[in-house]
Parts: sequence; structure tokens; C-alpha cells
Amino acid sequence: MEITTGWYLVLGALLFIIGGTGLLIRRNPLVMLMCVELMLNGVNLSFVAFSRTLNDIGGQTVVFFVLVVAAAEVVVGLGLVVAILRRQPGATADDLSLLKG
Amino acid sequence: MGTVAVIELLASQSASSFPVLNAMIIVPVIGALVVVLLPNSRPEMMRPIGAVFASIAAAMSLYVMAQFSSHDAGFQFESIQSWIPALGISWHVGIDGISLWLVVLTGLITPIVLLAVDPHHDPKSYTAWLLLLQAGSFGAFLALDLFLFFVMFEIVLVPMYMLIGGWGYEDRRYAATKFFIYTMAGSALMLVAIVSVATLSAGEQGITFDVIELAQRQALSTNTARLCFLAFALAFVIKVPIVPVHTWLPDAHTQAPTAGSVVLAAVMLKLGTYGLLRFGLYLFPEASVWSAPTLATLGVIGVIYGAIVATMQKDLKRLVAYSSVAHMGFIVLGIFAFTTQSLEGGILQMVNHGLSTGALFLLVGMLYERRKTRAIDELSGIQSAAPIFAGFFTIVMLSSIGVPGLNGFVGEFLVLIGSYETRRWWTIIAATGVILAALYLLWAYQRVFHGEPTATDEATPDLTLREGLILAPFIAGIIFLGIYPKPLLDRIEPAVDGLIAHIENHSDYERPSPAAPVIVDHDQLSGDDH
Amino acid sequence: MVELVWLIPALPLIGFVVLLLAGKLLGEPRAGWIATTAAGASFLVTLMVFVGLLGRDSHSGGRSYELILFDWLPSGSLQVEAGFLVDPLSVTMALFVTGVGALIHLYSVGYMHGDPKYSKFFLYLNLFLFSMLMLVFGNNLVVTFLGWEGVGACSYLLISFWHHRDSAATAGKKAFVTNRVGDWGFLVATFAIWSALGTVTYTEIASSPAMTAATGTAVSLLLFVAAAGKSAQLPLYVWLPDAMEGPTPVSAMVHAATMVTSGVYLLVRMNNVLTDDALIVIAVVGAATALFAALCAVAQHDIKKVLAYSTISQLGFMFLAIGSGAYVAAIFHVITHAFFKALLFLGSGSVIHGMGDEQDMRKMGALRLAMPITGATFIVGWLAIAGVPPFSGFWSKDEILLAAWEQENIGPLLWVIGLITALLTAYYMSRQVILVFFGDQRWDEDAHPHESSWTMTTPLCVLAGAAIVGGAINLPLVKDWLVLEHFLEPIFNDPHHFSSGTTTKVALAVISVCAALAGISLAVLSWLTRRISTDRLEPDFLENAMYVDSTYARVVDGIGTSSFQGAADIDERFVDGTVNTVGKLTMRLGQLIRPAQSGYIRNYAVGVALGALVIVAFLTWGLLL
Amino acid sequence: MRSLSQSVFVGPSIDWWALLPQMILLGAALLILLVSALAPQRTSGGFSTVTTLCAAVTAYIVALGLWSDVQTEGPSASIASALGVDGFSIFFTILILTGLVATALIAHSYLEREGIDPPEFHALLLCSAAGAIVMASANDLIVMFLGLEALSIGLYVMIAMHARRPEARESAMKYFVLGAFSSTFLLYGIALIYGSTGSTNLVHVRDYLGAVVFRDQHLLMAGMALLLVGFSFKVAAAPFHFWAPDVYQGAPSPVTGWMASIAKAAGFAAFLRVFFGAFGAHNADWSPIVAVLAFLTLVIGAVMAILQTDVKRMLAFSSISHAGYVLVAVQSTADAGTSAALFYLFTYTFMVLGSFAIIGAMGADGEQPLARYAGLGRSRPVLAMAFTILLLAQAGIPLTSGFVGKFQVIAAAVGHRSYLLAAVAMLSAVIGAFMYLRIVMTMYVVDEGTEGPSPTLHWTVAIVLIGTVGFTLLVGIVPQFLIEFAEDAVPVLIRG
Repeated sequence: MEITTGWYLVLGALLFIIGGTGLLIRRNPLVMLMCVELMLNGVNLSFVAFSRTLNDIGGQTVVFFVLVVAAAEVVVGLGLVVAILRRQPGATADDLSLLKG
Repeated sequence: MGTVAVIELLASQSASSFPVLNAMIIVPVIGALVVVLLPNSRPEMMRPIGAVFASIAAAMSLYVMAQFSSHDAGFQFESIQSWIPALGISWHVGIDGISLWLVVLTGLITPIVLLAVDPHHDPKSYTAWLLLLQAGSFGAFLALDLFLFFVMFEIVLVPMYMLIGGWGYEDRRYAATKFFIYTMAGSALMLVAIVSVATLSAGEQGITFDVIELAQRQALSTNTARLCFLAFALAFVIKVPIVPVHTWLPDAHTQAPTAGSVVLAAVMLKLGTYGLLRFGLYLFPEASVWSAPTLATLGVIGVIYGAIVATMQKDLKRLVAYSSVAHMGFIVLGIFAFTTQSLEGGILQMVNHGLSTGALFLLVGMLYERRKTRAIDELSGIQSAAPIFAGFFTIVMLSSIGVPGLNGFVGEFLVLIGSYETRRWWTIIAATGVILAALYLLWAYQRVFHGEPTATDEATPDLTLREGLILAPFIAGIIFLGIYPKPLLDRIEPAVDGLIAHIENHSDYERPSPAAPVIVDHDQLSGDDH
Repeated sequence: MVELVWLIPALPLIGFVVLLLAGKLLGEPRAGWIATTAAGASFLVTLMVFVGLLGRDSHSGGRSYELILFDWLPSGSLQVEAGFLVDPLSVTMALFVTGVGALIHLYSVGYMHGDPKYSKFFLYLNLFLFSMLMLVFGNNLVVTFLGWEGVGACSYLLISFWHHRDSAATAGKKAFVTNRVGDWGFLVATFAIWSALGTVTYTEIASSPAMTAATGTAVSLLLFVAAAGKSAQLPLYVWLPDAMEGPTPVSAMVHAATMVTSGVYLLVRMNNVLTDDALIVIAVVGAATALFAALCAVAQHDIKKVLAYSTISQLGFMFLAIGSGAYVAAIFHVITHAFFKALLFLGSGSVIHGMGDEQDMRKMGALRLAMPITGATFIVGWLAIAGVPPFSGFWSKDEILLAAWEQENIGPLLWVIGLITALLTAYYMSRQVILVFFGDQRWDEDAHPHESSWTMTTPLCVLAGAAIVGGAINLPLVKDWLVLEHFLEPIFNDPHHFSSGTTTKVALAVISVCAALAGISLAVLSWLTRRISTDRLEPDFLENAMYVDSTYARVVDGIGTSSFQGAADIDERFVDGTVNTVGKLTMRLGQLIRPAQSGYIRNYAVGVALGALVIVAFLTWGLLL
Repeated sequence: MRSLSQSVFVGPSIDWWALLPQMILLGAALLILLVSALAPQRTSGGFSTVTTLCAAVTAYIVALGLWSDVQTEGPSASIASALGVDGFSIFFTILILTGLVATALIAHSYLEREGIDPPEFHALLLCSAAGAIVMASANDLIVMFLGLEALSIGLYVMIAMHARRPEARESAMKYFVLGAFSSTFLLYGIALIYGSTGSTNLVHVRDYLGAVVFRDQHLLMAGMALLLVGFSFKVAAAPFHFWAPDVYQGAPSPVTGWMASIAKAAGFAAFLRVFFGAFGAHNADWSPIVAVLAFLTLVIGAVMAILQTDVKRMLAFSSISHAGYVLVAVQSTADAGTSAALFYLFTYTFMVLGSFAIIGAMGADGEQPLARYAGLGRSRPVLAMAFTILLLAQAGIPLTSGFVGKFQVIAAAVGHRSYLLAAVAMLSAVIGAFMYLRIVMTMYVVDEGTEGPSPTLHWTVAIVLIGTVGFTLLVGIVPQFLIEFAEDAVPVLIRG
């Protein structure tokens, strides 16, 4: 059967949801970081799919911007994770709950 | 220096051109600033200097009183400046028979309490706050723009809050917060109503918050007007206060420093009743007539209930506070009876209550200074130790009981005789308040002043000359107003009649036509004019 | 000369002010003399005004003169002036008020000798006299109310004059509060009259068309409530016996001669609005009070308590007269009563003074020897009140009984009650005289009674004289001798006339005299010659005034206090509680959602995700609905 | 719309003048980094602070110039209408620059005390400021997204710079994870909008929505919803507010101030630009949702605030309920609402910056127990009074800018006939007042003899306080000029 744009969109949405769920359920900061990346890529996929249907280059250029942003976020995120793990080795996201209530 | 300039202005300018009302609001503010800028090294200077500014404001209020034309029903000394044109807000102040005497009262009370009561610490901020309180109260009584009024109505909370919190008694935190939050909660919906009134009656003429303008437009549909009125009424009813939203008052009064209690009773409570008159009846005639039975009932309940609860109080200040509830109930009844007499009596009663209750709080404060207690059962036989003090207390008490010849009577009498026309049964019940008033005050008096004094009671010093001079103006007012209230009534009457006419025009209310007396021409020797 | 009326209250007022400012400096006895002078002067002015009034033509309102000082409460159609009304009624009242007042001032100069608060006493007395005269001369209800409340306040101050005594303080408060109940009636009556007639001025009320029957009766009854409060009628009488806590001159002046009669004055003043239905009520209550008080008086031991109850009883007589429409008779009795009751009180005061503040009659006896003048004058007063001709009391009381007899519906009944009361009066007064002045002495030696100073005895003598000849002002024997009746005529729209023939009148008079004599002889037999055993004659039931007062007290202390306390608790717990609960509930709401702020990243993320889900769902599929 | 078939590439015209403010800031950031890299020993805190201030002031002047241009020649757009130059963008530029100045001044003494490397901090501050400006003036969703990321990434690091303190690390991590998480939603929303309208350019989107009637607008609606989520997170509207209290509390006070004021403002700027500018045609769809969000935000912010005992956390929750007020104005979907929102944001920026200046001066972060302020009214009356005024302003007491702001918000709500929401707003203000009064009470009402704290107040902080308090009172008494400013700043989307 022929693969229409719809499939790509659904795949993007799935990636997005998987990433989101992952972020919700995982405790490891690094994994959570990856989940965010996954979500972003899900969005990227949709952008590309849309730009294909709309026959418009703009959507694909967006992807590059997003990748840059993602890269920047990873840099900061890793920095943070390192900073935290250095002081609290083996810390999970749940250990970060001094501030609450 | 600001004062000098203001004085020169006063001297040079004539009433017509010089915006004396604005000056009245501004001078105390300047005074507050001056006091704040004074060096901390001279604490004894603060109150005198503050009193100077307060007195200048008072002098201006007296000047206005002197220049006030008693035949003019409208607003006098009007001054209107564009303030926030983007929102249709203007700085519009003016004075009429309804506000005149409250303004004078505010003017006179502040310098007196400023000199009367010595804060035991931080006289600087104490003085500044009292001055700001005076300015705010002036503003609230003079404002003819809803926005301006709300600003002033709300801003006076801050100085009073600071006074209670900063100089109050043991339970001041709770009392101050309760006072602030309770009243603010009341006025919260009023702001929504204010905006709604202005927005909904904008029409082609454009949005305005000018009270006179809005009162003339009467553009709201009946139900909307009623809703808005209720929002207004809630704010004012809490301020008055009327049962059952009165419980902030006893705490505030009891915990406030003497000066706070005096100003609270003499001035701030009047903001409620004044607001009901100026913004309730004037802006929403139909709605006020519609709600009159309910509010009059609440007023009567306040009279009886306040008296009953007052009877059982163990704290002298609390007792006076509840007596306030009872007295203010009369005023509310008078306002919502819509007759010349009842309204005039109500307004007069506002002044009277200010004098008598203010004096009572001063006296209780002096007693506290002597004995460090307000508990009734810890005192007895004071009269033997301090006869002059007891004498002053007796006069004020009799005025508060409403003995004719003293000011308390004239207000209550006019309120009741006026209300009898339109609210017969309410009046008959309210009149029983005179019995209860005698009951709780005399009982308290007996327990505190009569009986065998203990050793500590014996040691209670009598009234000092200074205290006597502080009380003198109150006593003078109490007696003068009791014997010759005519000057006040003459100036109140046109405004009141105008208000009632306004109500008649905009609602189905018709004031009862008085039974015409059969005129018997008096002996010409009597030389009176009617 | 009538223009001088303003001076009459002014003089005591001046005295008051002087004493207020300089009382302590003047001290004893100057303060007393100043007050007395003020009172005396005002009596003289009253005489001048009286003469001036007589000079005027008695018809077409010529003898009604109004002096307006200033507008007191001008408000719209309500015009209340501070004004005086000089007419026969007010002048008659003023004459004996100032006269007796002056005498009692004089008496007090001696009586209050040595009291630490000597000057203050006269301060109050003058203020009282001023208020009483305002009450009498006021040209409208409100000015009268001014005086009405003023005398009430002064009576409060005077009763609790020795305020370190709790009983005195309580009595003063009780008097004021009970009077306030009456004042309520006064106020409401004023409102009703104003709303019905549009005026509160007496002359205008008198010339106004009658009110509707309902309003009229309501007004009349409200006025009677007021009168009952001031004049100690059932059921509001309870304050008067306690009022005896005050110094004796006060009892004589305030609680016998003047203030307590202002209720009578008010009703007479308003005679034109009183309706027949109301009059019956007044008559019945008056008669009942008269009998009730007389019965109570029978069993009292305190010399002043006897007189107090007798005062209540005599006031009952006056209201009986009013109820029977005989206003003149009422005023007549007011005057004669003022004379002899003041006399009796002052006499008792002299006795108490002489006995060193002993008030229990059981510890007295045979005092006529120790204090002859007091004894003699007291006996005169006794004969007068007992209704023995030709003493003043006989004439006025006789007229009242006659009026009662003629009351159309229940006349005879009222008359019988009146007669029994008269008998009892004669009895208990005789008992008192015997116990105090006759019989064997029951006081121990160290209390050596002595006659009082001249300042105290002079008033006694003067009053005794008045008590003897007082009846002369209204002798029914010859028509022209009814001076008082003719003098008061102008104030009535339809003057009351006795219809009975001479024979009836004489018969009634004879019967009443017999009753008086019967009472006296009963007393003599039981208390002097001891022929009748006295141990059954003072039942506790009567000694405790039929427990009315104590019942009141129990109710007030019981239900009254507890209900008030209940209200106070409700205010604290419920009304204020609700407010605090609102605050607490807000906090509770916060506590409720606080766990959401768990501090766990994933929970926050869930919040975001769920929120997103809901919004997306609403926007995307919600618009399908 | 550039299609693949186009052979010749023509770069869009660029109005450099319009980009100048952002570029100045970025330039300054680079300069600071450069100098600190080349001559680390000579780059004191002073240097970076001064540089930041100079940059801000220059940008300020440029912005004013642009403002006059807009007033005379009307709004314009540049770079293929990816950046708008209208009253709205310049209003926010000015606002952001003001915040920048204040934050720089507050930070100056704070960084010294807490031992944080000034150059990095200021560089990041400048970057996030530039990002905020871009966000406010972006006419293209992607540009807006980039601005948002620039702003946020800068913030992540600024928070984390206080790395010695666990609270700071935690709040940085929380903000980072959740921020990234929510920005993916935003991005997804952009994608869907792109998919349904064929462009990410707001002008195009607006025209498209205005012209086309959708047969099936699910994509569009989903996109709109996700954008709403993204922005709501940035402005900390319930239920996307959970991060705010923790992050605000953990972050260094100057950064908290920056977040509460500028990050929020930028978020709202984007919010308003997109939803008024582009989605105006569909306001019937989004207005009710915003109303619900406003309701939740108001109530939750207020009732949570009164439970707190940590001053920073109190103000965090209060800033949540303030976002609620702005949302009330937003949901009115009227120009009056927009100007009310702008006015509110402008005045709130001053209040909150002033407040956090004081909190920063009051001592070490992480913990700001209420008790620390006990007796401040005795020991430092002026400071206490300044704080009181700022707090009362946030409580909406008259004669402060806060009251005028609330008043306009209520007016906007009433104009939109949402009386209930107006009432709720006022009542939540009362609840909030209780919390502010607790602080005031603590400062003033103390038992005799208790000695209040006496923090050292650096002159830079003093300047900020004078400025913020003065402005708060000034606007409270004569608000006319600011209202006009806000009214001229309603967003307009122009094709460049």
C-alpha cells in the first residue's frame, strides 16, 4: 500500500508521545534529556511532512533551526546533569525535591 | 515650606478661585512628609508639628463651613481637574450639606487626638499616619468621582492598619489584619460595580466616573442597577458596620490605640453611612427604595442586637464598640426611611456619634493609662477617687444614652420621628433601643464608677487639666448640638431635600405628605418666624 | 409680667452653673444657701407670673401665653421650638413645684449638714428643679420630654448620691431604666401625634381636629405608659420604693411632691387627645395601683418605705381621677399631696436625722416628746393624708371618690376600691404615727433623739400650714369657691362637671370620713391600745410587696441575663466564628491543592501534559459538540 | 512564499536599524566574554556591569528613535516580515531594557557577595534579554521560538551559576527539563499551525484565517491549543505553573526577579502577538479557555501564597496570581484588554524587580524565612517602607501603580461582560492582600525590644529601589502617560 503524508504525521505524533511518556516515567536525568530530543525529532518529522505536502521549503528549513536549538539545549542540559551528579552521585530526578509545597 | 505657601494662598485667594477642598486634602499630606523629614533626634517635635498641619486643615474646613451657603442644595467649592482622561476619570471634589459636617468633624478630630494621645514609641510615623488618615478621610468625603472615592475609601485602610498594628494592644496583629481584610473584601465587589456602572452607562456621551453625571444619566436597567447597588451596599454595610458583618469592629476598636479608636469611631465608620447616602441613594434611587425594607430591618436589628451584646461585654472598650453598632443602626434606619427628618437626623447622628463615642474612647483610654486595664470587673468606685473624671464620663454617657439637651438625643429623635412616617413598626422597635442604651451604659457605669473603691481604685488619679482641655471641645460640642442644632440642620436640609426629590424622580417612591398643623398664630412677642 | 416666665427655670439653672463652677470653693453652707436662694427666687417669679396671668382675660385663650426662645429642631415640616407655655395648668404646677422645692432646699441646708458632697447635692437639686420647670413650662411635647428626661437623670444622680452603697447605685440605675420604659411610650406617642396632626405644640394639638379612634387610643395609652413610668403605676412602680435609698429631702421633693406627679401633669396637659377607652384603662390601673400600694404599705417597717408605698397609692388615686375624667380633681390632689407628703417625708427625715440614721419604726416610739415640732407637724400630715376634714387631703380625695362614683361604666366598683384604699391609708398612716411618736420607746438609750435645727423645722411648719388649709383652693361647698376648677377651666375643651346631686355628694363624703375614722380606730386598737393582736397584721406577703419586685428581679437575673449572654455568645461563636471560618476554609483549600506542589519534576510534567491534553481535547473535539 | 520551483535565490531586505537593539545587546555580550577571556584578571564585576548598562542605554535610545518612527510613519516589518517593528515590539523592548538595567544593578553587589563570575552572568543576561526582545517582536513563529529558546537557555545557566547551592541546581534542573518539555509542545503547535495554514508567518496566518473558511480545522485548533500550552507555561499559568515556585525560590534573587518580570513579560508578549495578531479571527475559540486558565491561576496563586512562610516563595505564588490578572485582561479579546495587559506587565515589572532587589539584599538565598524580616520597620524604616509600598502595590492598594493596573484589568473584563471573572479576580486580590499584609505585619509589628535586621544596602540596589518605588507611586498617582503608551502599543501585523 502507498504511504501517504498522514503516516509520517502519525509517526511524528507517536515519537512525540513516546518521548513525552518517557519523560514522565523515567527518573534518570540523561534519559529524560534524550526523551526531550525524541519529542523534538517527532516534531521535526511532522515539519518535514507538512513542508512536503505544502510543497514549501520553509518547513524543512525550520528543522535546521530546531536541530540547533536542540543541540544548545543538550549542551546546557548535560552541563547541568554533570554539575548535579558531581555533587550528588547517582542522583535521580526524584532526588531533586528539596523545594516543594 | 509648603504650609507657608498654603497659608498665603488662603489669605490671598478668595473662596471662588482658590481650590480650598484640594488644599484641605493636600495639606495633611505635606504635613506627613514634613514630619517624616524631621530629624529623629527630636521626637518631641513630631506631634506638635503634625498638629499644626492638621489644624491648618481643620481651619480650612471651618473656613468652608463659614463660607458654606445654607440655601444651596447643590455642591459648593467644586473643583474639577482632568486626572486620567484615558479612562474618563477626573479629580472632582465638592461639598454639600451631607458632607459638610463630616468634613468639619474630620478636620477637628484629628488635631485633637494628635495632641491628646501620646504614643509610647515612634511618634514620627504615628503622626504621619494620623495625618494621612485625615487626608484620606477628607478625600473620601469630598470625592465626586467614583474612582477618586474608591481610591480614598481604600487608602484610609492603610494608616488605620498601621496605627492598630504599630501602637495597638496585645491582640493587635489579629485585629489589624481582620480590619483590613474584612473591609477590603467588602469593597472588592464595589470596584467591579463601579466599573460596571461607568461602562454600562457610557452610551454616546462616553465613559465617565463623575458621580453627578452618572446620577443624572440613570442609564442602567433595573436589575443591573440593583446588582450594582448590592455590591456598593455590601462595602458600606461592612464599613458602618451593620449586623451581621460587624465583628471586625469590636476587635479593631479594642485593640486600636486610643487615637485609632477615636478616629475609627468618629470618622471612618461614617464613610459607610456617608457612602450609602452619597453613592447608594444618589446613584441607585430605585434600587435603594427596593432594598430599603431589608436594610432598615438590618439597621433596627443592629440597634437592638448591638445594645444586647454590649450589655454583656466585660471589656469597656468592647462595650463602647458595640454601642457604636447600636448607634449606627439608628443612622441606617434613618437613611432608608427617606424622609427629611430621618435623613437629617441620620446625618446629624453621624456627627453626634462621632463626638460622644469619640469622647467615650478618649475617656476609656485615659482610664487605661491610669489603670492599665479595660476589664470592667477589675475597676470599681472610681467616682470616689476621681469625681471630675466621673463627671465628664457621666455627661458623655448621658449624651450617648440620648438624654435631651445633649447631642445624642436630637439625632436619634429626628431619625425616629422621621422614620415613623414611612417605617412605623421598625421605628417602634428601634425606639426600645433607648431603654437598652440606658441599661448597658448605666450598668457599666455602676460597675466601674460606683461601689466601694479598692485600694488601687483609690489611687486612681483624677482628671488632669490637660486631659480636661482635650475633652472640653467634645463636651462643648455635645452640649451645643444638644441645645442648638439649627445651624447644622439648616445647612443639611437643602441637600437632603434635593436627594429625596432625586429619589422621587427616579423611583416610584413618594415622600409622605406631612399632616398640616392647624396654625394658631403665636403671641407676636414670641417674635419667631413661621 | 408673664414674659418673665423664662426666668423661672433660668434661676435654678444659674444656681446650677454657679455651683458647678464654684461649688467646692463655696462649700458648706454657702452652696446650700445659693441653691435655696435660686429656688426661692424662682418661686417669687412664679408668683409674679401667676399674678400676671390672673391679670389677663380668662376667655378666648387670653390666659395662654407662649414665649418662643429659639428654633430647637427645625427639620422640614417638623418645627420644634424651645418655647414656654404659660397657662393656668403650668403656672399651678410651677407654683407648688417651686414653693415646695424652695422649702425642701431650705430643709436640706440643715439635713445635709456635714456631708462630704454637700455642694454637689445642691448642684443636683437645682438641676432637678430646672428640669422639672422645663417639663412644666415646655410649650410642646419635645421640650416637656427634655424636662421629663432631665428629672429622670437628676433622680438617677440623687438616688445614687451615696453611690459607694451598692443598694443606692442599683436603685438609681433601676429608677432610670424603668423610667426609660415609660420614655419609650412618650417618644412613640410623640411620633404618632406628629404624624397624625403634624405638630407637637400643645396649643396646636389642642386646637387640632381629633385623631382617628384607633390612633387616639393608641396615643393615649402610650402617654399613659409614659406616665406610669414616671408616676410609678403598676406595673412600672418597682423603682419608687428602692428610690428611698436617696437622701430623704430627695424622697420628699423628687419622689413625693414633684417629679412623680409629672405623669399626672402630662395626661392632664394632653387631656384633649385622651379617648374614653383609654380613660377606662387608666382608671382601672390607677385604682388597682392605689389598692395594691396601700396593702403593701400596711406591712412595712421602714419609716420611708411606708411613705413610699403610700405615695404610689396616692398617685393611683390621681390616675383614678384622670380615668374618671376629673382632671381638676387630679391636679387638686397633686397639690394637696405635694403638701402633706412632702411634710411627712421631711418629718420622717427629721426623725431619721434625730435618731441617728435609724429608719426601722420598730426601734422608735414616743418620739413626740423628744422632737415636739416634728411630731406635731407629722401628725398634721397624717390627718391630712388620712382624709380627716377639714385637712386638705380630705377635700381632694373626696372629689376623686366622687368622680370615681360617677364614672359611667364601672363607677361603683372604682369607688369601692377607692374607699377601701382610703380606709387602709388611714390605717397604715395611723400605725406609722403610733409606732414612731406614741407608745413606749423602743430605742436604746445611747441613741438620744433630738429636735432638728430651724432650717429643717421651718419648712415643716410651713408645709403643715399648707397641709391644713390647702383644701381651701377648691372647696366644693359653694360653687364660686371652686377656685382651682375655674382657674384651670381654659385648658379643657369640655370641662368636666359633677352630675351628682348634693345629697349624693354629702353621702359619699360622710362615708369616706367614716372609712378614714374606721382605719384610724383600727390602728389605735391594734397598735396603741393593743386590743387587737398585731402579729397577724404584717403578713410577709405584704411586707414583701406581694413579691412583684422580687419576681421581676428573678426574671431579669435569670432569663434576662442568660438570654443576653446567649446573644453575646452567638455573636462571638457564630457571627464572628463564621468570619474566621471563611478564612480557615480558604487555608483549607490551599492545603487541599498543596500536595500537587510535590517537588517532583515528573508530577509537574504530568500537570503540563494533562493540561495540554485537556486544552487540545477541548479545542479540537470540544467544538464538535 | 518561496517554492522549490524558484531558481534564483533573492535574500530578503533587512532593516538593520530595526534589529539594532538586539544586536547591541549581543555585541555587548560578546565584548564582555571576549575581554574576560583575554584579560580575565582585569575584568572586574564593575566592567561587565558598566558594559551591560551602556549597552542597555544605547539600545534604549535606539528604541526610542524607533518609537518615534513608528509614531510618524506607522508600523513596519523587516526580514521578509519575520520581525515586526510596531508600538508593541518597541513597548516590550523598552520594558525589557528597563528590566535589564535593574537586574544588572541588582546583580552587581549580589554577584560579589555570592561569588558568582560576573562576566558570564552579564553575558547570559544580555543574551536572554536579546532573546526576549526577539520573542516580543517576532512576526514569525519560528523566530519567536528561537527568541524563546535564547531567553530560556540563558536563564537555565544563570540559575545554575549558583551551583554550590543544591536549591539552585535543583531549580535549574527543574526549569530546564520542564522548559524543554513545554517548548516541544510549543514547537509541535507551530508545526501544526504550519501544516494547517501553510506558513509560520503570523501575517500570513492572520490573512489566511481571515480569508479561508475551514471545512475541518482540527489541525489548526490543536496547534492553537499547543501554542497556548507553550505560552501558558512560560507565563506560569495554572496548571502549567508548578515549576514557578520551586524555580523562583531556588534561583538567585536577581535571576528570580528577571524571570518573574521579563521572562513573564516576554511570554505574554508572544502570547498577545500570536493570539491577538494572528488568531484574532478565532478568539471565540480560545477566549473561554484563557478565561478558565485565568480563573485557576488567580485562585491557585492566591490560596497557595497564604500558606507559605518563605518570602521568596510567597512572591513566587503571588506572581502566579498576577499572571492570572493579565490573563483576565487577555481573555477580554479587546484592545482595551491588550493595553490593560501591557500596562499591568509594565507596572508589575517594576514592583517585582524592586521586591527581589530587597530580597536579594536581605541575605543569602535558598532560605528567606519570614522571621528574617521581623522588626525591619524599626531597624531600617526607609527600606521597610519601600518594601511595604511595593507589597501594597502588588496587593492593589490605591495610589500605587498596582491599583491602576487592576482597575484596567477589571474594566477590560467588565467590558467583555465577564463579571464573574472580575469578581473572582478582586476576591483573589483580597486573599493575596492577606499574604502581603503578613510580610508588612512582620516588619512592623514586633514586641518591644526585639532588634530588627540591618542588611547592607549597596548603592546600586538603592538606585533600583528609588527607581522602582518612585515609578510605582508616580504611575499610581498620574498613570495617564503610561496608559497612553500602552494604548499606542497594541500589536499590529504588517507585511514587510
